[in-house]
Amino acid sequence: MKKFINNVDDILVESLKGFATAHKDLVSLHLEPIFLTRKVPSMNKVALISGGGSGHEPLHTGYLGHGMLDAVCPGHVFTSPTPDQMLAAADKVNTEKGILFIVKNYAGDVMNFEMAAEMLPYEVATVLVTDDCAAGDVTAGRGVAGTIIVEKCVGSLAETGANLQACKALGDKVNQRTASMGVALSSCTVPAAGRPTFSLADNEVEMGVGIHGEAGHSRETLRSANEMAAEMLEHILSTLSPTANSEILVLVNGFGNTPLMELYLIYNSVTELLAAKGLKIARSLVGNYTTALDMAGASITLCLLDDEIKQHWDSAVHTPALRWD
Amino acid sequence: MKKFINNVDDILVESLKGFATAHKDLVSLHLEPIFLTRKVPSMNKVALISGGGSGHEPLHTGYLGHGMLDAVCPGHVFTSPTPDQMLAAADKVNTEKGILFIVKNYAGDVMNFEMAAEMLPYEVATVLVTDDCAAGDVTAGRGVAGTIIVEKCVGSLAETGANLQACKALGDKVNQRTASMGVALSSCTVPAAGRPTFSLADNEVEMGVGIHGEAGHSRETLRSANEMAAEMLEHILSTLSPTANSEILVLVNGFGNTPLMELYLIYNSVTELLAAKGLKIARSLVGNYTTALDMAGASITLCLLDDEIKQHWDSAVHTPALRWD
Amino acid sequence: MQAQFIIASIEAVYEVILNHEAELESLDRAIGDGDHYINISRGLTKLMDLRESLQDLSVDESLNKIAMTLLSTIGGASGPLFASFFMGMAQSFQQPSDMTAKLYANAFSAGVEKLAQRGKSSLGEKTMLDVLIPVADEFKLAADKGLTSKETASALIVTAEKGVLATKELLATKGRAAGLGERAIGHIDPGAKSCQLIIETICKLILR
Amino acid sequence: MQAQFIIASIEAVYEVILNHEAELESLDRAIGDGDHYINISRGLTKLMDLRESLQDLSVDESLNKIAMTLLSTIGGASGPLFASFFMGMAQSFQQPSDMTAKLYANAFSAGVEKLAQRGKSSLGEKTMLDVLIPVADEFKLAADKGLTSKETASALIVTAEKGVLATKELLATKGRAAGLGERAIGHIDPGAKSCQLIIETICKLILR
Ligand SMILES: Nc1ncnc2c1ncn2[C@@H]1O[C@H](COP(=O)(O)OP(=O)(O)O)[C@@H](O)[C@H]1O
Ligand SMILES: Nc1ncnc2c1ncn2[C@@H]1O[C@H](COP(=O)(O)OP(=O)(O)O)[C@@H](O)[C@H]1O
Ligand SMILES: [Mg+2]
Ligand SMILES: [Mg+2]
Ligand SMILES: [Mg+2]
Ligand SMILES: [Mg+2]
Repeated sequence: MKKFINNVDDILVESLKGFATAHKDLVSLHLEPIFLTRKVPSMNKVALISGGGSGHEPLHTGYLGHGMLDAVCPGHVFTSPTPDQMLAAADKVNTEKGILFIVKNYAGDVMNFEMAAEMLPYEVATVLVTDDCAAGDVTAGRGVAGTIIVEKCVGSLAETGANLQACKALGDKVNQRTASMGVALSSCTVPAAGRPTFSLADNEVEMGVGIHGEAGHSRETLRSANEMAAEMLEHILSTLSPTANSEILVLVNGFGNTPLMELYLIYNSVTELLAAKGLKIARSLVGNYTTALDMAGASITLCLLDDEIKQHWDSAVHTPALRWD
Repeated sequence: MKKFINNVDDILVESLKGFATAHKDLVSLHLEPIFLTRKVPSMNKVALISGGGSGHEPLHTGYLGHGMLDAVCPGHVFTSPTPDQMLAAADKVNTEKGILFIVKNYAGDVMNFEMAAEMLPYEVATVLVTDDCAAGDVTAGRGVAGTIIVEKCVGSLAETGANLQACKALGDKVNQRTASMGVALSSCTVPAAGRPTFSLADNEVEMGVGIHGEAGHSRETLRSANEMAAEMLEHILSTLSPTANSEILVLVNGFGNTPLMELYLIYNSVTELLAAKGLKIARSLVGNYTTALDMAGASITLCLLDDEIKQHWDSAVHTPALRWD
Repeated sequence: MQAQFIIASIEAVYEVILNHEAELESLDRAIGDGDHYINISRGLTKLMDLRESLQDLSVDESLNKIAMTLLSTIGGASGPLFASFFMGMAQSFQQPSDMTAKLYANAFSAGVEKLAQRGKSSLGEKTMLDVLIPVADEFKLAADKGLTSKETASALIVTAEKGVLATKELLATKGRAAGLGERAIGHIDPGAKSCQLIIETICKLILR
Repeated sequence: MQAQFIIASIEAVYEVILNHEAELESLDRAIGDGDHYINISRGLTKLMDLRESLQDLSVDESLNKIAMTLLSTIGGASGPLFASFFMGMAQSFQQPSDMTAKLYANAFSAGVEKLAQRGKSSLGEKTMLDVLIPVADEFKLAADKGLTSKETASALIVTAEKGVLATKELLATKGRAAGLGERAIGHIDPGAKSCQLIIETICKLILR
């Protein structure tokens, strides 16, 4: 294993310190337990807290700031954070408007956030992100790259002072209208494990891979970008069933070791494939937004927009990894 | 070789089409010959044209737009573009203020831009970026990640209506005050070649590597992030000779296959090492800004700021890959 | 259950888990994400640091402290599950009664129930419960039958082993392996394996 | 130099370069960036498409067209260098004079000079010039001595071969290999190799 590390046990804290220093205008890092908050706490809005295993950067720390998250609890690499982190984060960012957890659907994340919610003296609701449609069922899916669409839209709504129920409702709606599928061309290597999580033959891909290198839909032969994109879109579209005049947000997300050149090439495939089906891409995002350490591969996410979602996607955001106005 | 491609010969055009569609609010793609321009041409300013081999994305296409470049000529992967591209781009973006080429110091780029400059009927000046100090000499160095600091600052000045000489002078000054050094943990694979450019043993790194996987300063044993950062900083600082009260811009740049987690960890090392030397980091940028396809590794760039450079670094920029206001 | 036994158990389990690093890791790499060994060893390392402070606690205080420690150090799925187990046990011990075999068996069952509740899972889903539920049942049966603690320990070792082997042929419907469908078949569940190892280790302490 | 000879040369060179893909690529992978074969084969493929349009051109027009085509298709360092070579040759042929051996030798030298100017480079820098300069010199010498075209061709093949081998022991001071220092020693320069192949191929056409 070749990585930039000093000591496997210190990776998380050293990396977070670097992150917090690089973005000291936007975020604050708290230790023991570990969590991060916006530099300037927000008043009188639902506090959005997310988190999960590390190794998916910029998810979630990169989305702290105006228009997105209020606090983030990073776990060890690919391991969900623990309730004490969520309790401490909640204490720091709670306002009288309550707390919304945004949780990716993994047993570990779900249970840890659940225990924190049970232990907290505040009003807490949870949006569970389940966009990975590799298993064919949008409510049981794992939470993958679609998470940032949920975080962006709910973040925007929360900024308007909307109440907890409204924020949860929007999060659930965005999640319901979002589906993703990924494919890995290589494994990632978890630093503490020191070797690749799985192995693929020279001509194999893992179709439907999860963002921790979990096996997905099937082992397949490497095919052209167009063919692989078509297969992923088929799963996604059959999950979402868009109508002819649906407006779509497309996110082509890299897992880490796939060059931007290839991500844009995939996006080009997607534009052609969707155009051939008469579907309209209204918004897009291409890049490394939800990674899996150094895995080669990419995912495609579609979100069926409506006016509300579009408005919240477009609204101003100012975070380390996503910024527009 | 595992990549998202349809046909090796079509990678560049398909990828550029995807890029141009994803950023259609900001850029326009022109074919035969290939070049890209800002969506909305600027009037009455020095036109900044850059370009180089592809495979370094987001360099240069990602820096097209207000506050940075006016046109970009992308070559084949790792191969400099050709004069006909530069001539066509210049025809499109030329105003009465003349044209500034920003060229990374590689024989191929230098000669192709030189021939274009000789052939053009407009006033043309060139800033040669030579920030790679792996060979120990800042004027003879290759152009690497420091290029974006040059493009950002000159882009900002050009936006004010400054003349060609002033833009060239600022570019030369920024280049003189900028030094970089990189280290590779793995090779990249050029799609047309189909296999890794070089190979490293499990415990080896290429210190001083170029952004095409060219060999650099020396083959070394993999050491801790702190030690490797210290070695790189030593070369950089001995090239730049900052004084005690120098304000510094630090860019930690990933080559492609190094996770953001590790880049922030390196940045953390840099902050500690510079603090120990009493040097002040006034600005920073951490991420994949000048890549080498799927190479694992990173570079550190320092730029000695002065008031002028700081002002131009801070000014508003609105491009696909760099955006602030 | 005295403090000394709890501490001895922590030490013995710590050692056994460390000795099974490669096996646990490769089980979780096959049908999970490869971190199960790291997760539980992180928890156990923390428990080792805690040993002294457990000396003077009552059993339920000790179990609660263990629960909260595991909860805040393990993370992942197994953290809240193991924590819930110890919380369940601790609750059961709070209702004061004699320290009989039945009490222990009931406490174990209470722990398993709490864990199953947290995991929203039950027997046959290719999880740790495929070890824990049969062991809990066997434990109660042994107490009902009035077996000695050594007889009980021997029986539980066998049951745990059967349980872990049974996971091999199951489809997974909970946890990370749930996404794998048929491809999970033929692999032992890592959490079941670590539970079996823990149970075996503690039973062996009793057999000594 | 008639159009037929130019076209035959393009065809022969195209074939030889294609046959040396692995060698040229690995030379450039060793001390460059591995694309030298791709670069020149891209240029040659375009010249192959162009053959018909060269039929009716004068020699200098043909060479200029070749130069501009290579310039806009090769890219990299070798694109402008090869283009400059052909521009230099074309210029030399523009001054009308008899088609003598001297004229060819002078034109070749003019090409090499233009290339050297463009590259700001000279003999001994581990580049294509380590083949081209000795060949140019030998060519002029042969013309001065009044050798036949076959004698000249034979001599140039030998000189080109010596030139390419000489690059092996040189330090590089131009191009990508310049960054390598001592580590470039022991490797043949890819550009020198492709020039040697091209010269050999065209000389063999003359020897046929
Ligand atoms: N819902 C659940 N109910 C019971 N056990 C579960 C459940 N989900 C996961 N597990 C257990 O947790 C184990 C995985 O633990 P671990 O690897 O530490 O966490 P993670 O899956 O988050 O990486 C599985 O092998 C399984 O035994
Ligand atoms: N300044 C120069 N003068 C002469 N020849 C040069 C110069 N720079 C590079 N070369 C030649 O170009 C060859 C490399 O060509 P190529 O691989 O096509 O371009 P690049 O180096 O841009 O990838 C080198 O082997 C060398 O012979
Ligand atoms: Mg895990
Ligand atoms: Mg090249
Ligand atoms: Mg696991
Ligand atoms: Mg080359």
